[in-house]
Amino acid sequence: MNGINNINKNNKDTQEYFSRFRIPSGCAVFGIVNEARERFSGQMVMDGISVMHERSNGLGGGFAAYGIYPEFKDDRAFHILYDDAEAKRQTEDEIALSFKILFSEEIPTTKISGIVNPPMIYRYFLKSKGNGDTFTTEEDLIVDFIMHVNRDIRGAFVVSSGKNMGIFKGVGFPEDIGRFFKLDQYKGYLWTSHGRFPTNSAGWWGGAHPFGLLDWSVVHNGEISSFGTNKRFVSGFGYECTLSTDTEVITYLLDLLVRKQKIDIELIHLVLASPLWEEIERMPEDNREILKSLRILYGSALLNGPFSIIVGSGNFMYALNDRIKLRPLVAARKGEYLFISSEEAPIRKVCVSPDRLWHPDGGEPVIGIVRKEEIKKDMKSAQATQIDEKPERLVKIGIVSLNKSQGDLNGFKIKAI
Amino acid sequence: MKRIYIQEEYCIGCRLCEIYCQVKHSKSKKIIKAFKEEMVDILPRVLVEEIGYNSFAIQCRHCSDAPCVEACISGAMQKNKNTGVVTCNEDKCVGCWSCIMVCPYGVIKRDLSGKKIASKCDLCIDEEIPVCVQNCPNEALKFMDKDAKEKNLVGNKGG
Amino acid sequence: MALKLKQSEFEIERDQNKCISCEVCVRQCSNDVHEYDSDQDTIYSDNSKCVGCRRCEALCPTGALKIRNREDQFKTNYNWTSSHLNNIYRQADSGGVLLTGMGSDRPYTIYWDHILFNASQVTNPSIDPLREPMEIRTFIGRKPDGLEFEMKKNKGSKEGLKNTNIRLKTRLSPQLDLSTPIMFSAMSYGSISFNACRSLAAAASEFGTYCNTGEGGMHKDLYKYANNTIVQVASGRYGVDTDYLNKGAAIEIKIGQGAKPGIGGHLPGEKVTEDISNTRMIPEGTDAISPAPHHDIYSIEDLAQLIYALKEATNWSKPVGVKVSAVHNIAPIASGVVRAGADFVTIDGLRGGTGAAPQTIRDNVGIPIELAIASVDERLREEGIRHRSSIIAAGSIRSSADVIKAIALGADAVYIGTAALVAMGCHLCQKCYTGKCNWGIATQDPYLTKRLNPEIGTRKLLNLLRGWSLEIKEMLGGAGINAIESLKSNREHLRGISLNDRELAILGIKHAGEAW
Amino acid sequence: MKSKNNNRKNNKTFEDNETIDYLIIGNSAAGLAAAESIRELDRAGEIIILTAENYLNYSKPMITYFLAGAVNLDMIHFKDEKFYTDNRLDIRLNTRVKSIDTNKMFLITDDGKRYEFRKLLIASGGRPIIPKIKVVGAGSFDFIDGTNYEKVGGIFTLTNLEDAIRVKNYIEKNDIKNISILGGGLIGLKAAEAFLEKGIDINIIELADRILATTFDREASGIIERKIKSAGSNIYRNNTIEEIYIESGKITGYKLKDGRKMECSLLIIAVGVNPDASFIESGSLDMVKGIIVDDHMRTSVKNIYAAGDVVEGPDMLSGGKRNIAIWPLAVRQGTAAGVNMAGRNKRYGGGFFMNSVELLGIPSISMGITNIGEEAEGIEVLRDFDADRNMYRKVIIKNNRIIGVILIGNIERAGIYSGLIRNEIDISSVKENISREDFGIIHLPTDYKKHLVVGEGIEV
Repeated sequence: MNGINNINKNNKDTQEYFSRFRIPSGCAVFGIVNEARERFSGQMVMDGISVMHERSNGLGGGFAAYGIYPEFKDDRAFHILYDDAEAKRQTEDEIALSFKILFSEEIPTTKISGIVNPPMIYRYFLKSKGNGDTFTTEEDLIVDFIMHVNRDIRGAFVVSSGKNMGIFKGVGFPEDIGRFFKLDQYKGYLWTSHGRFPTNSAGWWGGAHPFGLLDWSVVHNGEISSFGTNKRFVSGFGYECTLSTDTEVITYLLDLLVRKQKIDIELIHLVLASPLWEEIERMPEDNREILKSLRILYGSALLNGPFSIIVGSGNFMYALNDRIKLRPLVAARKGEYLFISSEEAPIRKVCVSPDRLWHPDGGEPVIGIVRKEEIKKDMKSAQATQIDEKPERLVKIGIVSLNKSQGDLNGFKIKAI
Repeated sequence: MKRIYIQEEYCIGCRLCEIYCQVKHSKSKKIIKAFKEEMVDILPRVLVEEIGYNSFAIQCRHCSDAPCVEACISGAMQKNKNTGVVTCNEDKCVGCWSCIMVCPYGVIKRDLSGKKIASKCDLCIDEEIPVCVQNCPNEALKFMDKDAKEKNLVGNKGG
Repeated sequence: MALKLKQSEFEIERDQNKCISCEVCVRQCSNDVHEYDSDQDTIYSDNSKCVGCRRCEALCPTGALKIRNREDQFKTNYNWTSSHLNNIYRQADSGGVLLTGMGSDRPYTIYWDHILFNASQVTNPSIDPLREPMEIRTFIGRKPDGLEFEMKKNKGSKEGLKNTNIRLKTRLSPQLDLSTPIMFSAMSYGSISFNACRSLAAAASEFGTYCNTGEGGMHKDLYKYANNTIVQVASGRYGVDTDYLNKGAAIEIKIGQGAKPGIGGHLPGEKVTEDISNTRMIPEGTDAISPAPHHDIYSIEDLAQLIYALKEATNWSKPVGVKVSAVHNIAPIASGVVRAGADFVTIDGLRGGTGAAPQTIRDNVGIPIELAIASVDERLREEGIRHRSSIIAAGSIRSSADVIKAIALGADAVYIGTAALVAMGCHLCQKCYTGKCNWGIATQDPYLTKRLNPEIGTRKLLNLLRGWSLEIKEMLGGAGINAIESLKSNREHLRGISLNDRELAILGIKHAGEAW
Repeated sequence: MKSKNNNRKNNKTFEDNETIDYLIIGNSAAGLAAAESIRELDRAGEIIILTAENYLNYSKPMITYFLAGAVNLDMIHFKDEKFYTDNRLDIRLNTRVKSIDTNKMFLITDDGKRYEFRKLLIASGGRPIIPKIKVVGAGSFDFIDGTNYEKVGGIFTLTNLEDAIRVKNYIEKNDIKNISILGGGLIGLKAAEAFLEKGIDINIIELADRILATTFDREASGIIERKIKSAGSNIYRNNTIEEIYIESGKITGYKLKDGRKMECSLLIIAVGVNPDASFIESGSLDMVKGIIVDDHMRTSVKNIYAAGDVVEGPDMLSGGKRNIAIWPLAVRQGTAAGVNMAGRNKRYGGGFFMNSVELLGIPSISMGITNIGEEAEGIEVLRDFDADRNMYRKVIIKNNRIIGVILIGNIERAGIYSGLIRNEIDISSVKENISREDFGIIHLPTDYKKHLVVGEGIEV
C-alpha cells in the first residue's frame, strides 16, 4: 500500500547521485537537417557549434546524428557508457535477455587533449525479441529497459536507443567531442549539437546533451522553471525521471504527447509553449475551443521559464522557443537545408548566404520534415563541408536544387490559421 | 448639489455620527476635550432615531424650497444660492423658534448654551465630506449629488 | 444555584481619561458586557460575559477600551491549561457537548509556516508581472485521458497549420473557469447572515470566481449570482431540488468538513428564521441536524451512484465534485472518489472552520491540509489518474503564500472560508454557534445582521481577492513562471524548514539549503 | 409670457410718468418675497415698491425683540441693502397710497403723485384696532379712538417699528415700572414677552376667559397665566377698560369693566389687527375684512394681486377664505403672487394658523385649529399634561388627519406636526405614538417616513 518509504520509486542514492547533475546551464544549440534526406558529414555541424565556443565552458558537449547507420536502418542502435567492465558485463547480460545482438563494438574514438579519462563507450545493434505482451508496444519495452539500466545498474548509462541514429556526448567542448568521436567521418541527414555551460564543476558524460530516448534527441538551452510540474505530469504516465534534467523531462513529454497521445507534431507547440489567454481570446471560435481544451488537459505539460530546444527524430527536426522568447533562437533555410542555432554566426559560418534567415517568435515552432523517399542520385561529392558564397556553385555540384520553393514553411503562427 | 442620504437598512444605531458632529461643532474639535469640558453645550446637528432594530440618522435636508427660510422672521436662516446649503446666521437669530415650528423633519434644535439660537446641520461646508458621513462605520450615510446622476438620466429636476 | 467556576477569558480595561461615556460600546455589545450608570455617568463592564470579539474596541471613538486575554486565570500548568479547566467547569455545569466555532486553535505544526518558496536568480530570469502577462486562470473539472484531433490537410503541398483544418473530436466535460485559483468555501445561509452570503456571492461573480452555498440551500435573492455559485448537496439535503441543482455552476456533495470529520452539521433552532426555513425547506424554529453519513451513501459505490444521479439530473451540464475532510486514509479515499466519477475533490483540513462543532472533535480529529494534499497528489500520480479531476484544498488558507504553497503541493485551487469572514470583519472569537456575532456575520438577529453592509462586504472581499492574486502573480513571476499551471505540484520550488525527514518525505519536498 | 416692454427699459432709471411693469404696495414679508420671485423670472421688468414707513425694511414680529433689547436697529432688517440693488428694486419710502383706480390701473399717493401700473400687488399688511373708550378728566375730548389716541401721552399700539421706538423711549424717559396691556391675544402677549424680558411688571386685560384664547385652550393658557402671575404680573380676565383717566395730557389710570380702578402710566392697546386696506375704495375690489384672493393670489380685478396680512386667502383646514396674519404664510403668498405676476403659474396651497412664542422661558407652539375639544363632532384629542413641569401636548385629530397641535414646554421637533398637517397625512395607523413626548419621524406612517428619511427634501 502507500507505504511512506517507497514514496519516490527509485532508490534514494541513484536519484541523489544523478540529481547532482541537474545543473542549471546556459548553452549553445545548433542543428541542421536536409529535408531531402541527403546525408552530409558531421563536419558541418561541428564547424557550426564551434563558433559558439564562448557559450559553453567545456563541461559538456554532444551531438545527435540521424541516418548514420544505413546498414542497420531498421534495428535499434544502443550507445552505452560504462564506468567499468563490471557495469558493461551486467548491462550486456540484461541486453541479452531482451534483445538479439546483431553487432556490437566499442565506438571508435581518437585521443584528444581536451577530452580527459573518457568512460568506456560501446554501441550495439539489436533486434528486440518482441517478447512483450500484446498491450505494451516495443517502444514501451525499450523505455522500461533503458530506465531499468540507467537507474539500477551502477556505472551504466544508455545514451541513445534509436534506429539509424546515435548520440555522441561527453565532458568537453563540443568540437573536441566531435573530433574525439571522429564525427566528420559519419554522414547523416540530420544533426543536432549542444555545448554546455553548467555552473558548477561536476561534469559527467551521461549528463551532457543531447538526451536520447528511442528516436528522440533533445538539446536545450535554458532552464525549465516548471520542471517539477512537468516531471510529475509525465510520472503520472509511467515515465521515471532518473536524471531529473530538463532535457530528460522534455524528451519524455515529447514521447508522451507525440507517440502515446498521438498529437500531431504541428500542434505540439500549442502544448509546450501554449499561447497566452489574451491571444486565445482573440482567436476565432473553433481555434479557441481547441486551445482551451489543450490548455485544460495539458496545462502541466507547458514548459515555463526560458528555453530554446532542438528536437531530433527519425524524420523531422523541431525547434521551439519559450512563449515569451527569453532565449535566442535563429533559423535559416538554404535549399533543402534547414539550420537552427542559438546565434546567427554559426549559420553564416556554414552557409554564408541562406535563402532566408529569421528569428522565430516566442512559442513559434520551426519544423524541418525529412521527406520519405531517398534521393536516388548517388552523391559522390557528399562532402558539403562548406557551402560557399555563390549558391550557383552549389547548384552545379547537384547538392541543392533551387527551383523548389521552400518559402513559407518557416514555421507558422497559430494566428495564421 | 451634494446632499447626505441614508440607507436605513445599514444604520446600526451606534450614534457615532452624533458624537463626531458634536466634536466637529465643539470649540476644541478634540473628542476627549470636547466631551469632557464642553460636554453640556455641544448639540449634535444630526439625530438618530431608533426603535428595536430599526434606526436611522436624520439631519437637515437643505430643502430647495425650505420652510425654515420662509418662516424665519429675522433673515438669519438663508439658503446659499450656489452651495445650496441652508445655514442659520447666529448673529441675526433671536431664538423665536419659528423654524422649529415649520421644519417637517424636526431636525432644528434650540441651542440654549449661549444666546438663544437655532442649531442645525451646516453640511460641514469646510470639510471634504461631512463628519457624520465620514465616521459612519457601516457607510449607511452617503454624501452624493443624486441630481448629477439623475441629471443625465432625467434632466434637470429643479423647480 | 451552585457557583459557576468558569473563569472569564477576557479582562476589559477602560481608560477613564479617555472614556466619554458615549455608550457606543453599550449599544454595540450583543453579550451585554457594558452598562451605563446614569447617576455616576460612567460605564461598567462584566468580564464574564465578554467573548473577546473586540467590536467595542473597534468602535470606541476615543480608543478607551482594551480587551486583554486573561493569562492569570489559574496557577501556570502546562498540562492542565486554563482551557482544559474551564472546559471541565463548563461541562460540569452543562453536562452537554461543548460547542465552538471556527477552526482548531491548537498549536499543531502549521506546515505552511515551515515551507519556503523559490525564486529565480541568474540562471533564469524572473518574470515581471507588471510588464509581462501573468496567467492565473484556473479550470476545475474532469479531464479526459487524451485529446483526439482530426487533421485534414488540404491538397496544397505546403505543410504547416495554415492550410490544415483541424477539428477537435473529443468534447471536454464542463469546467469551472476561475480568474484566480481562489474560491469562497461553503458557508450556509443560516450559519452566516444573508448579508454575508450576498457579499460572498457578489464578490465571487464580480471577480470571476465561485462561492459555495454550503448546506443552507440558495436564497432566491441570490439566484442572480447562481452562475458563480457552487451548490452543495449535504446529508441533510437542505434546499435541494432540481431547480436548485440546475441553478448552480457546479454541485458539491458534502461528505465531510475539516472541523468536524465524521459528524453531521448542527444549526440551532433559534437561528432558523422564516427566511432560512424557506431556503432550507425545513419548518421554522426546528434544529437543522444533518446526519453524519448521508443515509444513502454507505460506501464508495453509493457515492458513484449519487454523482451520476446528480449529473443526470443536471443533464451533464456542470461539474459534480465531492467534499471530504482530510483524515488518515485521505489518499486512497481521494483515489476512490476520483474513480467514482467526481469532477473535483475538495479536501478540508484539520484547521477548516465551522459555524458550530464539538470542540473536542474540532481539535483532535483530522489531519493538516498540507500533508493531505501532498499525499493525495502523489497517490493519484502513482495511479495515473491525477489529471482526471481537480483537487481543491480548504482548511485555513490565510494568505496568498498559503495559496501558492497549496498549489505547489498539488492542489488545483483553494477554498477560503475563515479568511473571507475575517475580510468581512470577523475577529475569530469562536462564538459563531451563539448566533450573537457582533460583526453581523454569524447571526440572524436583524439588529446584528445590519452591521455587515453587503456593499462594504463585497468591496472588502474583492480587495482581498485582488490583493492575493497580485501577490500570487508576483511570487510566480519571481520563480520564473508565467502560468499557474506550471506551479501545480511543482514541489521543486518548495523547501522545508525545521521539518523532519518524514514530514519532508510526505510533503515530497527537499529541506531548505538543498539545491536541485 | 414676458412683459412686452422689457427690452427698452433694461436698467435705465424709471421716469414717473411711464407705466410700471410691477408695482408693489408694502415692503415687508409678502412684498419682498413677491419682488424676489418676480425678478428671478423676469430679469428686465421694472419693479417699484411703495412703503408708508421710513425704514428700509424690518420684520414686524421682530419689534418686540427690539423692544426687549435682543436686537438693535441696524440688525432689524431681514433683507439687506444689497438685496435691493442686486434685484434692482426701486424702493420708495414714506409713500402712503391714498387711492387706487382699479379700472384705469393707476394709484395716487399722499403726495399726489400718480403711478400707472401693468401689474399691482397689494401687500400693505395689517393695522391695529383701536377700541372706542370713554375718557374722564381730560377736558379736551371725552373718548379716544383710532384717530386721537396718539395725542394722549402713554397710550400706544405696538404693531410697527415706529410704535416700538416711541414706547421704548417713553419707558426710558418716564422710568416706567408697570405697563398695562389691553388685549391678551398674540400681540399683547408678544408685547408682554418683551416687557417681562426687561423686568417690567405688566397687567393684561383680556376680554375672553383666558389669554391667547384664539390659539390656546384652557390648560395651555393656564400654564402661561400661572407663570406670568408667579412673575409678579397680573391678568384680568373677562374684563376690559371702560374709562381712561387722563391728567395733563398723560394717562394716569383706568377703570375696568368690573369697576376696579387701576393706576397706569403706560397703556398698550393690543386688541387685534385688521387688514390695512383703507385706501381701497369699497366695491373696487372684492373684500370682506381683507382682500379676497384665489389660490393664485389674484384679486377680483385682473392684474391686481394681493398677499400677506391684508388678504383673506385659502385656509387649508376650514376650506374657506380666512385672514391668517402670520409671517410664513405672507412669505409663501408673496412668492406665489410674484411667480403668477411674472406670467408663470404657481398655486398657493392654502395655509393654516401657526405661532411660536416663548414666555418667561416657557416656549410654546400652536398650529391649526386648537381650541376645540372632544365635544365637537368627529374630533379626537390626544393630551399629555404635566402641570408642574409646565409641559402640555395636545393633538387634535379629525377623520384621521391632524388639524391642530398645542405644545407647551417641550417644542422639540414641532415641525413634524406641521408637516403632517400640511401634507394631510392619515395618521390612523400610528395614533398611539402621536402624543409621545419623544414623538419622532420613526413613529410616522411608513410611506411618509420613507419619504422623509430617504427622500430628497422638499422640492418646489
